[in-house]
Amino acid sequence: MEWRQAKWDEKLIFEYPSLKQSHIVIPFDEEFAHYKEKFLDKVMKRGIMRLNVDIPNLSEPIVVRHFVRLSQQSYGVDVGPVPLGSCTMKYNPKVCNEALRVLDIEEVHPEELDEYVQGLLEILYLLERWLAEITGMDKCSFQPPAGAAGEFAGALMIKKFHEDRGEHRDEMLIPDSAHGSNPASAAMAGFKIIKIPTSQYGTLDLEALKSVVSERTAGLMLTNPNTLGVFEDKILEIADIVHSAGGLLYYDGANLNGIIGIARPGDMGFDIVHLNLHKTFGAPHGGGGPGGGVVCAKGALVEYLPRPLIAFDGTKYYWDYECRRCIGIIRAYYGNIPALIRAFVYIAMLGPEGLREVAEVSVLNTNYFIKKLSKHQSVVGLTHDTFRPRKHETVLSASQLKKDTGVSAEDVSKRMLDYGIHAPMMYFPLIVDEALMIEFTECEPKFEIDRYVEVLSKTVTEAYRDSNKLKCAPMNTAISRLDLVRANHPKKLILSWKFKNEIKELQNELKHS
Amino acid sequence: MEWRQAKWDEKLIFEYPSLKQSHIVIPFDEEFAHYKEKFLDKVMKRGIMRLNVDIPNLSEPIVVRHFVRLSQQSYGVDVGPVPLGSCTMKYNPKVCNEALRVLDIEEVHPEELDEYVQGLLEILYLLERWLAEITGMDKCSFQPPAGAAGEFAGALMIKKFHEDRGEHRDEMLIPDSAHGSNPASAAMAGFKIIKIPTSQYGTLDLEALKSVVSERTAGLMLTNPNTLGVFEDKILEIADIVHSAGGLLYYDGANLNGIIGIARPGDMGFDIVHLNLHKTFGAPHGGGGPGGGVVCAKGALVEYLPRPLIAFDGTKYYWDYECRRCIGIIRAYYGNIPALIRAFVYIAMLGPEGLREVAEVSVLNTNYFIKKLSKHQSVVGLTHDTFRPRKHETVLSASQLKKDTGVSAEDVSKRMLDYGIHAPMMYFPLIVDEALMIEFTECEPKFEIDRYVEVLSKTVTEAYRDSNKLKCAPMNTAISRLDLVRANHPKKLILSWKFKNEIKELQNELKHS
Amino acid sequence: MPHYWIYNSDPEIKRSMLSELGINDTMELFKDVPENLILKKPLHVGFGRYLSEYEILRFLKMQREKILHPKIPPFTGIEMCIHFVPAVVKELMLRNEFYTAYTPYQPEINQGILQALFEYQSVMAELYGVEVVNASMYDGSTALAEAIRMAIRATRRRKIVIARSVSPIKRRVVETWTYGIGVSLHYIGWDENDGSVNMEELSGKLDADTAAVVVEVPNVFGVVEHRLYELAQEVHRIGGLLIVFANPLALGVIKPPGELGADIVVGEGQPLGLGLYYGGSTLGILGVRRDMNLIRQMPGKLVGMTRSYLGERGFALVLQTREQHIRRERATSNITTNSALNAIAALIYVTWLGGDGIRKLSLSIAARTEYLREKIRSVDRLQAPLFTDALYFMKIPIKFLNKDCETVSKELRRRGILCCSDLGRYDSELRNIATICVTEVHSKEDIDTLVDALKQVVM
Amino acid sequence: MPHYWIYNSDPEIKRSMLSELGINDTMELFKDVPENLILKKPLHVGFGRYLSEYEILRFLKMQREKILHPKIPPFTGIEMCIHFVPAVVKELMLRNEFYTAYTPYQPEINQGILQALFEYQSVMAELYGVEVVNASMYDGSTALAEAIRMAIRATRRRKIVIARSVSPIKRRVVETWTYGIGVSLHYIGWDENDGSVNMEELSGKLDADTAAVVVEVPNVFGVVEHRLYELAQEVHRIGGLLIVFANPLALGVIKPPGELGADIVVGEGQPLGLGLYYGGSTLGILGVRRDMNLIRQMPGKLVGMTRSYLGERGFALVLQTREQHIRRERATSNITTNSALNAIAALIYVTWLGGDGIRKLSLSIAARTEYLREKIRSVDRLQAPLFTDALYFMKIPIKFLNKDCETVSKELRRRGILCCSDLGRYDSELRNIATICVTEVHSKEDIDTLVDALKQVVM
Ligand SMILES: Cc1ncc(COP(=O)(O)O)c(C=O)c1O
Ligand SMILES: Cc1ncc(COP(=O)(O)O)c(C=O)c1O
Repeated sequence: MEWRQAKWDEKLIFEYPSLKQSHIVIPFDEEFAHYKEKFLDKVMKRGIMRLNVDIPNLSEPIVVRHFVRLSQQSYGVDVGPVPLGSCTMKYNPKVCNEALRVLDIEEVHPEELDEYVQGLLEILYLLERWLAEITGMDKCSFQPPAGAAGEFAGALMIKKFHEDRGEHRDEMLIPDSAHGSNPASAAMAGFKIIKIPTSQYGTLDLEALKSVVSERTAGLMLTNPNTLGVFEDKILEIADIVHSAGGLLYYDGANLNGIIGIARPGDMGFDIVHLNLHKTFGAPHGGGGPGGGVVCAKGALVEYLPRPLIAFDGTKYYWDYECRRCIGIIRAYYGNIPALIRAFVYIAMLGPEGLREVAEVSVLNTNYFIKKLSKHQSVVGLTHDTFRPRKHETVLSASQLKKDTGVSAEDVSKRMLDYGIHAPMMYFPLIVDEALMIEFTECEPKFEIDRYVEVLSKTVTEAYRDSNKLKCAPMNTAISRLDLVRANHPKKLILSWKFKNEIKELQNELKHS
Repeated sequence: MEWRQAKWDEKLIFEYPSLKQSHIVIPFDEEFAHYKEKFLDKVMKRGIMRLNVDIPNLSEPIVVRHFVRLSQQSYGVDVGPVPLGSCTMKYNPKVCNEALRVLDIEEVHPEELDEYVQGLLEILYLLERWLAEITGMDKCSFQPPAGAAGEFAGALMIKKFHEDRGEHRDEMLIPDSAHGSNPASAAMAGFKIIKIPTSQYGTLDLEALKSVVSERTAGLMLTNPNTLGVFEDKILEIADIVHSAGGLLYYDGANLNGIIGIARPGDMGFDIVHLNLHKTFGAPHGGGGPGGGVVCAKGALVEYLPRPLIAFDGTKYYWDYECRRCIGIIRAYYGNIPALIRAFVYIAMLGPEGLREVAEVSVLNTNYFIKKLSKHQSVVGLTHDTFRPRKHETVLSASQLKKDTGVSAEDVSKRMLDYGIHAPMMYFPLIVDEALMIEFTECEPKFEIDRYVEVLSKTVTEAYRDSNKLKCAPMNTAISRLDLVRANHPKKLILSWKFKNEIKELQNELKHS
Repeated sequence: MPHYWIYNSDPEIKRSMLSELGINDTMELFKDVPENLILKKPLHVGFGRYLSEYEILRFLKMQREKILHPKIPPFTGIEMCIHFVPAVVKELMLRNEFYTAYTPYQPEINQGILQALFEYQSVMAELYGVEVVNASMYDGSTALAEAIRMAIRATRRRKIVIARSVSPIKRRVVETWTYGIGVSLHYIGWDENDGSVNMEELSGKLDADTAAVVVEVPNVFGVVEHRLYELAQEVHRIGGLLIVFANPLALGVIKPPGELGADIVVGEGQPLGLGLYYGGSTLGILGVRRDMNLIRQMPGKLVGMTRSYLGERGFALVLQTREQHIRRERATSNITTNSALNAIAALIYVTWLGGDGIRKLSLSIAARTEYLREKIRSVDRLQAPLFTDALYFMKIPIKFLNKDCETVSKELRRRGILCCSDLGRYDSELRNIATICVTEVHSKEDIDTLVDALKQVVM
Repeated sequence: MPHYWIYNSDPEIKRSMLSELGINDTMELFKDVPENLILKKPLHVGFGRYLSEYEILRFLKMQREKILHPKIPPFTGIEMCIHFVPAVVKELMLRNEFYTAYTPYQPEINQGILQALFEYQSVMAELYGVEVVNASMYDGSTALAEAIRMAIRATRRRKIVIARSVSPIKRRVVETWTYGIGVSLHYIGWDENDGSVNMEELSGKLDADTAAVVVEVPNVFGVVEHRLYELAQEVHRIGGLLIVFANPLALGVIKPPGELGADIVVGEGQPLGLGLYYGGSTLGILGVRRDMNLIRQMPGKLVGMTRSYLGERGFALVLQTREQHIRRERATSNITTNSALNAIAALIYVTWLGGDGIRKLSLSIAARTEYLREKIRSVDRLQAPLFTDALYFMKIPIKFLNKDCETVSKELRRRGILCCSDLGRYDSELRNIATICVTEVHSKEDIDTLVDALKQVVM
């Protein structure tokens, strides 16, 4: 029996028959009826009155169905495993949703005075202490709305730190295996990016590092375990090299799941750390966001953290806006509060033992998978030092498969979808040819990993037998393989309902195909 | 492009690989560790210790996925139209879910003292007043957990009423078109059921009624509009006939949607009324229940209502347990509170105008559908007086179709499922051959009714062209047509996981098919 | 007036539909309703106009302010005690496909609900030690009433022997449900030492007309009936049936009634992941051992496993000929709407716990009961616990010697503690007896707080 | 120690997995971590042990008691005002398939999210009067910062002219985001009569190095900039771009910026169905007119409509070569995680309202603003409203003449009213100026209560 995703030939909302009017009920509306004319007069006089908003008027039941149907054509961790490497798609505990409901802060305004939200501030204060402890940092700021924003904040902190000392350091060192947001963030802060190659062992090439550090080195951005899932075992030497040259160490916390509770970036020599609450701490990804970021710092760098910081004077919790050297604010108000509450609950539920279990099991899962897969087939496998254990994730290469059969990492991924299993992350990190990056997190049970091995192996076998099947995949998803060339073609690009002609053209094509 | 329901070859929970232990965390458990032994000693001594509960131990993420996948293979009003006649499957407003959250009564104990739940009692009091007003009754009891329980309560009230007057009345009159729960309820209260035929006009046969009323008549149970969707226009005469004979009139409120806000059972002469909050008042059906029932009474019958009744003494709301003639309690505590809150919110949101709109549009929808359908095809259509407007629902007969093609009402229904549309209620009421009973409620938009007409008409056409297609339907649902004969076969019956041998046998069959 | 829930209430849409019908006004569709029945004035309901969501929610928030929760979790509980409901249950119950569905009369499009109900039937069968449990009844009390009616049909006898230690609320429900059909209810007392059924009294009541004996485990006093096996033997000897009402959470640590000889098992599912909600809605559990005669007499829906014609495994409602929509006045019950969604909730909860988790939870509650039992002895002026030799689960019964129970509970409530409803309210023979209920939500500190308050109040 | 979220933490499962690996202890998988880095003591986090769900929720309920809500809905709002969130939005956002999904990099299995994001892009494009809106930014403030960086890239100029009437919080975010990359920010003031941009001052600042002019509608004072058209003309004459930050709810009654000449539109999506949640998370709206140069410079994700190879219509992420995961240091932004779920929430809200509903809602808010404007005049010792000739939407600015703004807001808060954050906190030139925000949640009575309280407090 085959899996099939739900398939609704669901209209766009614009294609639903719209009512002339909306019959929505607006609170207390009649009380102000008299004042509507007054306002309209004024707007009219200024010639800026809007007459029409071209969005359909429907009824509530129709709206509900539309989105329920769309949801059935989507796939998240609550549907099945989503072992996207680098994304730490772990289970989002339901108690965190309930926690948000229980706290009842939907209507709490960010400009509320501190003394009226002590219950909330205490939670944030505890969380801040916990995150500092977990990372081995002195202080954390909740400002960054996500990981990349944490990186940007960190890059600015590094920049300002050097400037304040009158040093001109404009080079940021970044491994070639790094996530794209690292160079992008550093570039946004005005740094020149110096790429450091990865050694055959899957770790930073120390000689290369030594050869580029200089008095222009502002810092090194690193994630450890790195994006190959390999722990940078020379991290203390690396830190030494960078620090000796006057540079700072930035830790990309996206991969913290591989060592949380076991080792701390602070102890490794990092000066600044960002965390992705939506990865390591179980906050949901929401189909892309919002997540939640945190940026932490040690020693002299604390002064540079974006403000405000949560503080406690022994009797009261409050926001500390004091900013002598800080980089300022990087977004309005305090942070992505719901993600912070979720992280608080997540840590509270697990405690020290649980967090350690998270790292242990996520690493166990990765290595079990690698071993099991290698027993089933040997075409798709590790690159770089195959004897080294991986941590939270692993990267396989389908390049042999591609050579043999013409089947690409993408084809393999698409075919896996047909089994009701989410595909790996494809083509990242860039240093691995035909990369398939897989991260189970601690949450996937053994039997799902076994099944993943089975499906991946079956797919490899199919590639040799009938590569066409993979090229045509997926067939069991709501829709079959999409034409991305057409999607990106500048003349055919359709970015909204306003691209009327292009849509008409597309519909014509569809009719004739 | 065809609709397809999601299809998961989802294991039973018992088929998942179980852990030896459960790692659930129980609150404050260690605090009491010491006392566990004490208890176990005592149980052991009495020889009644349980050693094993054979239910698998899984992890939370697995549990979540299991039920998400099951849900994707189900179909409710939030997925598409469910125009099951007699069920009033209307939209369940989301604000009612939110209302329950906001009220925060999950932990309110039914033995709480009245003075601590005044906020809740006030809501119930208002609701009681509103329902009395809507039905034209004097007083309502929230005791019945559903409609059928309301009928049973009503039947008991009728019984006790007559007994208290020393009258021996043991016959309950019930039309042949009535819902099965009516005779079942009356029988449970010990009544003999006298069936009244339906006239060619689709209404109660008055002559037949006259011919059976007697001094043994306890009452007449009626729904109006009736299950054909026809309004009993002679209702005042009917009431007269029954009352004159010393009988009482019971109103089955399941069909109230057809006249709510337009006419009231109380004004028609009914003495007792039950309401189905999960039909008329937008509470969800939950895949079968729980719903919520209410039973209301007029005049002398009020004394007989099940207790307690909600009351107000001018300053405080309270439960009135006083019971001189009441039939007692028919369930523990007060009622299905969540359904009551939902009904309160439903009525509050709509107010008098909205409730009337409910009836008007639900009736408009029915008649529009009948007209439209008759234009598209003439095989499947009304029985009984076709000139009479229908109210909330209508009953079509596929008997001509069956004669012509061998395709049954069931086949038509199954085929409709293939279009992602829920089938009508089949084979009810019993007085219509090959009945298809359809109720859109006020919530279905015109375009969905049009589509329903289209699909039903297409299905009829298919029946003549290729009846096999209908016999094999459905194909697009999670599973194809089920073998109900096997399902009910006494030797093959499988009612739980404990029917191990029968399950093994079935699995063997499946393997070989 | 058009409303945003009702698409076709839009004037233009209405007009187009009316014109299809060739009429001008919807009211023409009501021309068969006698003129004098048509309401002339708007109903006096709601707030007289359309409310916005915001307004109703703001109103409800005001009402919420007038619902005062006790400071620590309640200790009362004749029919139900407070229990914890995990977030998974609340979230998954609200899957739109589940909660907005009807009874799965079209099985092909509702396999999810059917499989879940089959799983529910299976886990409950396992818990209660029987083979068959139906797809839910309204609540425990009505399930018990139906079980008794079922026993009467199955045995064609008309006498029921009920332990007086069955909760008086349930007993009163049973009285209503057996009113006027010629059934006689006979009550038997309890053993003064251990609070369990008085076996001698029982033996005296059994005869050839006895359809069934009814006991509760733990009973209204929290006492675990520990002689079910003997009881079953006695009842069966005279050809009657044993009906056991059992708390599902007790069944993690004590042998299930089905295993000890019960013919019909009944329970209230509320402890399995359902909130209190001021008493409802809950979940009636009803099961029987595998006996076709009993199965055919069962009320309510049953889901069976079968196959599709194409050879897939599937689930469907079975044995519907027992039910009202087919058998009408000869149906085994009138029940139509049941508690399916709560059954699914209970299933989710049980699956979340796992079999071993249920055992652990049961034991944790039992341990608390032991703790309370020990602790309560320190309170003077109470007979506590009421029975010295009893095995208690979840509840400890106490008897007030110098004070009125109602007064005590009011006084406790004033101190933020909800405890000790007077059982005498439902059965005057039980006056000034109350039970204290402790569950997984109570910490040691909570229990200590209660006991300290009790000490002060009974002084 | 095993935990119920983590199946493989079970000792037996772990053992079997370890044995597959031929090792005895998971820690062997960490042998490459330098010994001295391995933590020797447990972390000092959480409550030192596993908590049950019940315990954490009970803890949070205690914390909730220490969150004191004002008696009537808040009137503050520099960056965000309180708005109503309908139940549909909350319920549908929590569809498991939506909220537990990752960014839809595999479009075939995530058509639902992609279609929803395409619809989001479309409704926002309609609201703002442009053709292209991306699939979301973090929030309004960072979206504005990115819009400015984008204008710099698109024009290759380095001067930005910002109205001082753009909210000071956003201005400070912009300062951070343009730090140290050689961009100069120039501020221009407002017209003392009508609170809109001072056009003369603006003209003086425009030159051939000007990348963009930035204004807000309604601006920090609640004033609707009504000369956008002229402004656009001026900016375009010197080859610069006009960036307009606009409140989406104002766009139901006033012409959208895109129609008046804005090149880049920006907004904060919180008014569209997102709770306040103490400031986050929200939704950054960012769009441009249809110009390939601008589109190629956009940050963030874009969803496009296309077809499958089998001829079905479908949706996918497009123009990804702009993004960090492909373009790395030359990407248009570093943004990765965005606010997709909030975008879907906003879409649901807008669909729920309908285009006409947005108009009605906007007008209802506008009417309240007019009411407040009239009412507030009765308060002495205030300059209220600050600008006599202005067109206000949602906010009325007031200036305290005899009292300190901070003192006033504290005093009001003591009376249960949250109002009047001092704008001077973020820009000292705005000291003792505050705005009062009124939205669809405020009744006449609420507004009257505020005004009465203000009267008493400023006395
Ligand atoms: C290794 C790595 N670093 C940084 C990021 C960026 O984090 P965010 O998506 O929270 O902005 C990611 C996210 O995918 C990542 O995988
Ligand atoms: C006409 C009619 N009467 C009574 C009932 C029984 O109501 P309930 O299902 O609430 O018990 C129904 C329910 O289907 C019905 O349609």
